[in-house]
Amino acid sequence: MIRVQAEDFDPGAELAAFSTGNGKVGGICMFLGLVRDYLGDHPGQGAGVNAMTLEHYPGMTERQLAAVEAEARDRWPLHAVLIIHRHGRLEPGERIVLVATASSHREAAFQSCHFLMDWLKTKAPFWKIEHTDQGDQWVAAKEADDDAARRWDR
Amino acid sequence: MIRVQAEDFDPGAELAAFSTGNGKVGGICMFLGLVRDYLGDHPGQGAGVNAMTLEHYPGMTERQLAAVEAEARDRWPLHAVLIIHRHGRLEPGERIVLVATASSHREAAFQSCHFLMDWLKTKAPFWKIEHTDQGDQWVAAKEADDDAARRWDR
Amino acid sequence: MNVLYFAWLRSRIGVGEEILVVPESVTTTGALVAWLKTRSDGHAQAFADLKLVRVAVNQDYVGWDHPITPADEVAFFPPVTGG
Amino acid sequence: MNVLYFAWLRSRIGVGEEILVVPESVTTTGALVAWLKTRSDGHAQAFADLKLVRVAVNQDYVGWDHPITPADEVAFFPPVTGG
Repeated sequence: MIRVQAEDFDPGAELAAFSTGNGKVGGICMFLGLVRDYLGDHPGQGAGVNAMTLEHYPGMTERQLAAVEAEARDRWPLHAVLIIHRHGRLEPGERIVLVATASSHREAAFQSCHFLMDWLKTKAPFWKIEHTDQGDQWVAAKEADDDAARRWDR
Repeated sequence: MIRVQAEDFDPGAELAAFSTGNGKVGGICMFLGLVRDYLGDHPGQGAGVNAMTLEHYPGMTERQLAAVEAEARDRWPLHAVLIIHRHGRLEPGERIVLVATASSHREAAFQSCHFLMDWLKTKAPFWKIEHTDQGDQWVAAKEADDDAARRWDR
Repeated sequence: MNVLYFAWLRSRIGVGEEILVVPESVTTTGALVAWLKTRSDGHAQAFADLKLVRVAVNQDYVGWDHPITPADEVAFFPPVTGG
Repeated sequence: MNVLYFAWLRSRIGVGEEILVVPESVTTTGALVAWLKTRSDGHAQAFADLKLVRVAVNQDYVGWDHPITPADEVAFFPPVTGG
């Protein structure tokens, strides 16, 4: 299931709805992405971030996320997939994204969740602009994210 | 933090307490292991499982899990680690284990959570006995689990 | 043709969407960019380095030689930074 | 010496814990197993194939040549299956 929304979500409630405990699911892997309060890769390195705004491409976002979900289901035996991604203005500590996968096997749950995040990072049309005391700044894409996604090439 | 307990836990509440959203955490990875209702690797392959009982070695369990947590913290920059493992009688669909890691970076969160599960699977002194209509049966250790843990050798 | 711009391409060009009548000779995404660059300094600046630009036709990623028709939705944006 | 058994080793031996006075000549985990096997058929059966048995001294995994003293807690169990 794919949800793209401005509103916050409750990971616990999402997880409770997701893990129906139907006796076939052996493992659930969940990733939760949060807004950090600093620029760059390390705390204290750059300026503080007061907030960020996530712009997206409505329509294409849902389309690309659905394609990513389909790819994951094709690669691993999954009982359920959930992707929630927020857009709009977000402050440090706020939730940005949740990805969860349920499988009979732990390895499939871990790998598919990791894959979904890596692909989402390079394919889902979202763009972050960070609001700092020094002004606004569009976040540049990271080489490391491309490398992470390429791991899953086949 | 390590908890070994007979009681169930609420993953949502655990996650809420865990993800303080302090502005430094960029990603949380969580794995939740559940009791399946079948024996063997594939549904429908073996007999149905009515329940299982997890025996453990009190004292050594906590000691080994603490060692595994320390190893993860040594390998990745983690803001928080949570391991909850239940023992006693568990029915299909019930929660067995929760592992969560919080880091500034998604890759560290994913890898450390995966590592903790793989190591826990081969080092934490728990033993499962499955209760089926055909009688009780101690679960045999899996080669695949040893292989999974060996990935992290260094 | 419906042309969309996102993130810093939108900031530089000044609008997020243009409905354009494109010359018949413009039949690929690459040709569209060459033509768009003549429309304003903002356009020229936005498309100065195509290594920093991605293009989607009808919401799928495509390359710079992808065919386009007047009925298409064409979007330009920087590499994505969500998640 | 406090000796513990878990899972099917406990089932076969019939008890989960024994407090034993071990001969002075028994100074390693391997020697302890050899001596335990003489105590009952259940012990002999439990330790028939040491590839299926793990040993911990004072709650740390050790090998079959690890030294032991009367003050140690020694535990025998199959490969673990938690998680």
